[in-house]
Amino acid sequence: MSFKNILENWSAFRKDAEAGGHHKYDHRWGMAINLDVCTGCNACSTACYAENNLAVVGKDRFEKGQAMHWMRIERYWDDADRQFPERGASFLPMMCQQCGAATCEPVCPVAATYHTPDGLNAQVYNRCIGSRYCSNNCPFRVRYFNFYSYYETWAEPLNQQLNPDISVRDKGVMEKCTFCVQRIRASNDKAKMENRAIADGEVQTACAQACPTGAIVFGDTMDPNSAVNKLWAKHEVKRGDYLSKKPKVNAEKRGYRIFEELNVDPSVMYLERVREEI
Amino acid sequence: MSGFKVNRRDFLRVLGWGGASTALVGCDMPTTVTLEEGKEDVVAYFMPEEYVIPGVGVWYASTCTQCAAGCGIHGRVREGRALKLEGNPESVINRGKTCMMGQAGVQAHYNPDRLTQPLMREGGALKPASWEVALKKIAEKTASANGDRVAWLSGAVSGHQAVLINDVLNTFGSKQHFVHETIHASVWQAVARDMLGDAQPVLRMDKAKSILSFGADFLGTWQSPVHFATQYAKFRSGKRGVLIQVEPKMSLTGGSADAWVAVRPGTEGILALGIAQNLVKRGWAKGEVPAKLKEVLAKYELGMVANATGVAGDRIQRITAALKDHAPSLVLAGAPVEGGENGYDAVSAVMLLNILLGNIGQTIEPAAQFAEARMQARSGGTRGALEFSKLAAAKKLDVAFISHANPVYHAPGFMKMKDAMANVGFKVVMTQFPDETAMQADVVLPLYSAIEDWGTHVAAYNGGVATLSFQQPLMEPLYKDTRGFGDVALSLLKQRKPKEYAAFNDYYAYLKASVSNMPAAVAKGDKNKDAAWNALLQKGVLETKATVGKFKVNTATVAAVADVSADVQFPYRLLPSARLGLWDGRHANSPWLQESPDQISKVVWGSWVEMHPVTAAKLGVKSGDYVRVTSAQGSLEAQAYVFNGIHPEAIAVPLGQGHQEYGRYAKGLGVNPYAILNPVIEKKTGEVAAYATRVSVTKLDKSARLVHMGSSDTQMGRKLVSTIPATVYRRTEGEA
Amino acid sequence: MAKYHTFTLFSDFEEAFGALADIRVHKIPGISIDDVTLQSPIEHPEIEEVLGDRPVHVQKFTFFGALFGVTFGFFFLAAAQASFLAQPQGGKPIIPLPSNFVLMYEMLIFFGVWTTVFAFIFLAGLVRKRGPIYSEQVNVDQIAVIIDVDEKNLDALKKLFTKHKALEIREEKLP
Amino acid sequence: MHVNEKDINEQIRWAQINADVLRSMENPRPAYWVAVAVCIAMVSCAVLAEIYQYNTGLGVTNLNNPHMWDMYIATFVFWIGMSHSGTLLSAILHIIHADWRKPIYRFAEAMTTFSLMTAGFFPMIHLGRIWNLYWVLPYVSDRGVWPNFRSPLAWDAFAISTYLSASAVFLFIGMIPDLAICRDNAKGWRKTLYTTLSLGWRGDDRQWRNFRKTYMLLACFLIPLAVSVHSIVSADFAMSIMPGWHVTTFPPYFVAGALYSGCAAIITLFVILRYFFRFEEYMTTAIMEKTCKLTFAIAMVWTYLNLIEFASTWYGHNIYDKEVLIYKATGPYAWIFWTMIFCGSVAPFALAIQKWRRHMPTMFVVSLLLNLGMYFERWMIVAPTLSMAYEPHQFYMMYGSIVQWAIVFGSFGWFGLLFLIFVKIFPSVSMYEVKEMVFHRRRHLDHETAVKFGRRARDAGTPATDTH
Repeated sequence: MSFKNILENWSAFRKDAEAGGHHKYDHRWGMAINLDVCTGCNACSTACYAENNLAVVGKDRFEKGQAMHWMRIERYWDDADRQFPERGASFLPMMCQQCGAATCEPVCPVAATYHTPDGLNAQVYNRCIGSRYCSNNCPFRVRYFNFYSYYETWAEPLNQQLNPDISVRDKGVMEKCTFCVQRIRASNDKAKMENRAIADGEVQTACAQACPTGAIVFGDTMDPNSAVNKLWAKHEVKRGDYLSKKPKVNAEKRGYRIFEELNVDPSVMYLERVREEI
Repeated sequence: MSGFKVNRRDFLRVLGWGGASTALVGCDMPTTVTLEEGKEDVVAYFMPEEYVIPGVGVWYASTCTQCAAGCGIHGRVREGRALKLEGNPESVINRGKTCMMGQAGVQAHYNPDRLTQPLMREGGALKPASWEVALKKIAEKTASANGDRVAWLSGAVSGHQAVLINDVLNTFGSKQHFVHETIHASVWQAVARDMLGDAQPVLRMDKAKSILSFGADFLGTWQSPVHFATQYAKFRSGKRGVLIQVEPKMSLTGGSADAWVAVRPGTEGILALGIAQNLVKRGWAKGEVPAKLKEVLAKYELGMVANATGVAGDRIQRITAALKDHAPSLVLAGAPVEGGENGYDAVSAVMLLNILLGNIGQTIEPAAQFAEARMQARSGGTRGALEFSKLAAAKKLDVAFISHANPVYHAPGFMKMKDAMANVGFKVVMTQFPDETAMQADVVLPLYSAIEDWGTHVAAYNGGVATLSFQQPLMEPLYKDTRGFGDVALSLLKQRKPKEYAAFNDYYAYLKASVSNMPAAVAKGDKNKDAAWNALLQKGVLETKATVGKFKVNTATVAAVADVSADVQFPYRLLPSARLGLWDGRHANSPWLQESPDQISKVVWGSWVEMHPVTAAKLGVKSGDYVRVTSAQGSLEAQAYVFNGIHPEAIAVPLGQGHQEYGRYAKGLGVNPYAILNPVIEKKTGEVAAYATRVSVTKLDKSARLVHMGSSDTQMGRKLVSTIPATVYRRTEGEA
Repeated sequence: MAKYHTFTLFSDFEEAFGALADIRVHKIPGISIDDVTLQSPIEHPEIEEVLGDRPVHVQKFTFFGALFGVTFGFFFLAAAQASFLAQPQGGKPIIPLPSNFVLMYEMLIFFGVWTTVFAFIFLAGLVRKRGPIYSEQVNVDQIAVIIDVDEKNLDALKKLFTKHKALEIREEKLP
Repeated sequence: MHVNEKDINEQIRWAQINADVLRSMENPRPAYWVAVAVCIAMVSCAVLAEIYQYNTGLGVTNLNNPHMWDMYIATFVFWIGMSHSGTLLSAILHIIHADWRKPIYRFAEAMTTFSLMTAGFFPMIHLGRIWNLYWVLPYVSDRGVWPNFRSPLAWDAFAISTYLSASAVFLFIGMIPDLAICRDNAKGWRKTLYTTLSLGWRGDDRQWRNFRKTYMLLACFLIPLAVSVHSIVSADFAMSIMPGWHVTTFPPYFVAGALYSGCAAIITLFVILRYFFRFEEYMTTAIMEKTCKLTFAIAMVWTYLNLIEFASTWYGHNIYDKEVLIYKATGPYAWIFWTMIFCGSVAPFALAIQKWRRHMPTMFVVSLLLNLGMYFERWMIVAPTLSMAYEPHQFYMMYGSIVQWAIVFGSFGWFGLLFLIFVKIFPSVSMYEVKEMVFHRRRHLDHETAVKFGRRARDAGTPATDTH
């Protein structure tokens, strides 16, 4: 350590929210989820279980509220007061929004969750001591805690299905959606080996890959040609500070980010659900 | 890892295609583990084969068998273990997509409750036995059997498996192959055959601008959900199509509807005729309307229809108008309509709408049938089980082979399948799990999982492109004492006709020979059969020559639809609703699918009884209370789920639970509505009218928290799922 | 000439102060008030009237301790945050001053307290060898005056103390 | 009626003071051993529960996804709050020369230290991986990994360790002269103990001078420290973005609540010690009255801050905050909320009634009520926000399991145990300060001596406000 280092980089170290914090992003992975074609079929959720070694908690623990679905489909009734829900149900795929100014990060006493150069909220399982403050401070409530040693519940030979690319979490550790970081890293390395940039669509999260209606689009929002970036641009959703941002040119564009007013800068854009008047 | 063995030679054989298939999938490079006699041979990693890269996965193409839709899949294999299934982009059916059941395919494979060795009944109990003994026993028992005293009951099968079943039966001179599927579209197919001259018309949702679906849960459980989902995505894009769902209980598809219309259960057909009448009256009907038809429609004017169906007259008019404005349209009928006692007539009425709206040839196209008739899909409904049970009960069966099916669980209670099977002389059950049917067998032959087995599949609904899709092992079998279905069938054949089948020492050889000799297969590509064969396995699907039919439209069969009778003792109609996930109950042993909530009610790990708040108020029931649902056939008890997505006259109990056997995850969980179905048979098709049972509901003084996902049913003023009217959508991006 | 270590007990505080007042005004030549040590069961701010202002230096240590605490705090935190593994967090600086101030404040107090304590133990002359004569009464209700005097002044001193109703006077020849 | 009486009898003999206090440290009666046994039993409950939780995982506490914190944190805040009383009595009242504090501040300080030692357990117990606890401390790691100094939880670690050491030192320094007295009267192991601890104190004028200055300096440090500590504890909540937690008034609110529960606890222990050690001479009803008045004042401050919070939420028109507030008052936790309001804002009026506050048993009961209210307050801060925040899908209402109850229960046993040991090893009443008190009051009373020695008003020990 050297104070010289600190003094030299002082300005960099002091770069704050308006300047996007201390970051030189090389990617910013993001999503666009089209709620108009999301049918709430749960394919994404199950794909997530298969990809990320999620624990099945069983009926009693589910009842206690200790279930571990990183990707969950929330179902709301907008016509609960009418005689019939005549506009169907409202389905919302909800996973970690990988916020640009995540509220979970600063509160972790041991910095087990931090911001990666490709714009993800990394959760370092090995560093986590389970204070669970991050979950308390997450407006989306998408962080899941290992209340038990769930790996003990994988009956032989179910455990042979576990994905060796990522760890199986032990009790006392917080976990959450990682945007399938193991896939991102794999493609990263591959691209490096062939020294080229990652092509758009080369990395697919498990949920995006499974989604039968293609409602979930995943990609690098910094890559101007990526499908996801085009969608963000088309629907006039910009990253960054809510307050300093200009309003949409066309307010009717469908893109929005949930709890935008909290200014956490989520990496997931949702497209409004459309309904015909019959 | 201790569970499974790798026979090195076999594995290298697999790797041959693996190496090639990666070129296609373009994801990873091949790898392997070397396991000798189940002991991990660590040395192998010090001196790996030149193609081995530890820690890198290989993708193999195969076919999903979680339901009968026949989606193409890619399976990721690493260190010799199948880890993850994804859709195969080459497959016309699912275009690289999968549903939740497909994702859970690996759990059917790694399920801890699989059968690991043959069982034989000795002194009333099933005892472990070796394959030799088991097959010898079968040989003895079947030696004398012949003719129609031999039957084979299976689920929907196709491809070479169907051929083999057929051949086995032929050796007995039997024609009795019964196909039993709880979730089916048989009535729809029958009607399509009679009115269009094509049992399996292609439905072009991507072309349609509006879809009127009478309870057809095409996003969930109807025919080919993933295929329809991919089509639905196109349907919703660009000039966004309009989806109107008419059904007594909200299905997954209903959840996505622009307009969800609750109709009095059993009267969908009347509503269809009402709309038809409205079309004709307003002169919107395309083409010439026969006089006879006019007569039929005459009495279905708005007022009468509104009374019968509970759908307001102006609503019916708006729906009619919507269909006209958003042409071309597409009108579908699903389980609730097909399952009525008047199912055939009701579906005919629905099909009539397609004709009147001029959808035939527009959004409904003739099927392109797979050229090889023997390999076409044998899809059936509940009729198969019904006939089988009748024969069995009448002691008309000496030998019964049962595969790909679990009739003792799936058959409606009134068939008394268990007792019926007791009257069958000798029962051979080929299955993967210790299910209810296996428990009744004399010999149980444990099969490979879909991930270990060979096979070919021809989808019943192929989306207009005739393909043969290949199922190949993603990994070596977990249990050495299990065998592939094809191999078993072959050995049965060898027992009967040793000479003809001597050439094939296993199903793989049989398949390769048979496929390589198929004209279409070798038509393209080089003449080297091995290369062509390997190319096929890389691709996973084979486009074949198709016989495209022509429509012969006929409205003569359209008749008046009988109204449903009211009943004082049993005031409600029972809807045994199917659900994507547990399906008909075959996936109840998958922890993932049990824990993955029902899409509409969000309930997990159990059964529930859906009812409308009005009904609930009448009964003094709130969500979580236990209720008893009683029909003439019996009763069941479960917790109530009260929500307004169901018609007040209907009571819905989902399929999938209520297993007596079937392993630790399924056993003793929930109830099976099929147990209390009334013996109502749809006259014209002979299918069980599953939605025609009337029940009464009584509240039990027992209540508990209904275990479900999520708390608030409303968004509580937050902007979580925001909805905009389609007019706005059209302004901004509709033209895109 | 021999020196004596005297230890005189009073029960009446006023008399004791009286005696000291006399010493202060040099009633006995050769004995200065600065030689006097007073032992008492309680704290007597007012005796500075007679003993004179004797300085206390604890607060200086406190000051520098606190100063060290806050500066050390700043550099320690900054160094930890920036010179080792940086902990980038979305939209946040690596060295966030506002939250560091909190900890600097805590460190200020922490070091301030401890330097004070050690300074006290050192300056109050605790944990070191004490004079031989001691009476437990000074911890109950009596007050003791301790002076080292030359032999020649001993008697005068005793007289003075007895005049001021000293309870007992102990003396000891110093080597 | 208005009773005008002395805080303490100035004519009391000093030897008597020594005798009384030293007696309280000797030959414990059977009741004492029973108390010790009970405390040990309570602690062992907690130990068993913790072992079970450690082996099984935190799931046994009924915590769940929205509800990650519960009674552990509430109890932590509660004990931290309890610790503020000692600081208040000894430090604040010391620098404002309120000398009536002298007979009772010692056990109050002990309470501070011990409740901190109790509070410290809870952040550890509630951790998912308690065996990695030390990662919160800024030790030099070979991997160059440091705790996250942004996190209020890391601040807690700093603040609590500072506060614990500082208050322990404050307690010790203040006790040195008394330890010397003990040394002079002790035999056997106690002799060695006191000889070591008293650091060779003899009461030289030099020692006294430095002592006075040091004590004053420590007091001056302790007050801002105490305030900062509870502000930091409040930051655990206020620093988050959760409705019902992200409240600007939390720091003063917490500090007020802390002083409040602390004073209530002092009243409780006051009554107990006075009864069991027959300290009627020192812990007089007059002092009790002053303590009660102080407590009442703080209670009103707390109530006021409560209303401020409600009002600012109500008129702030933040839908989320409002929901939580309404949920607190009407939701499933309403009974706890209203009990809190009653115990916290209504019950203290008992302190305003002179007849009652002179009646020890009543005060005992009331003080327990107040602390109950304060415990509920802490819990009401933690739980409802978690069960209801932004994401309606994840609203969930729960109560802690028996495991949580056992550990919380045991913490009271632990505190009791420490306190029981303390009163038998250390003087729970400050002898030398009581002497000072009576000495200065006596001299204050007879005028001519004052004139004779030209005392000035600035002299320490003369109560500036002491006119009655």
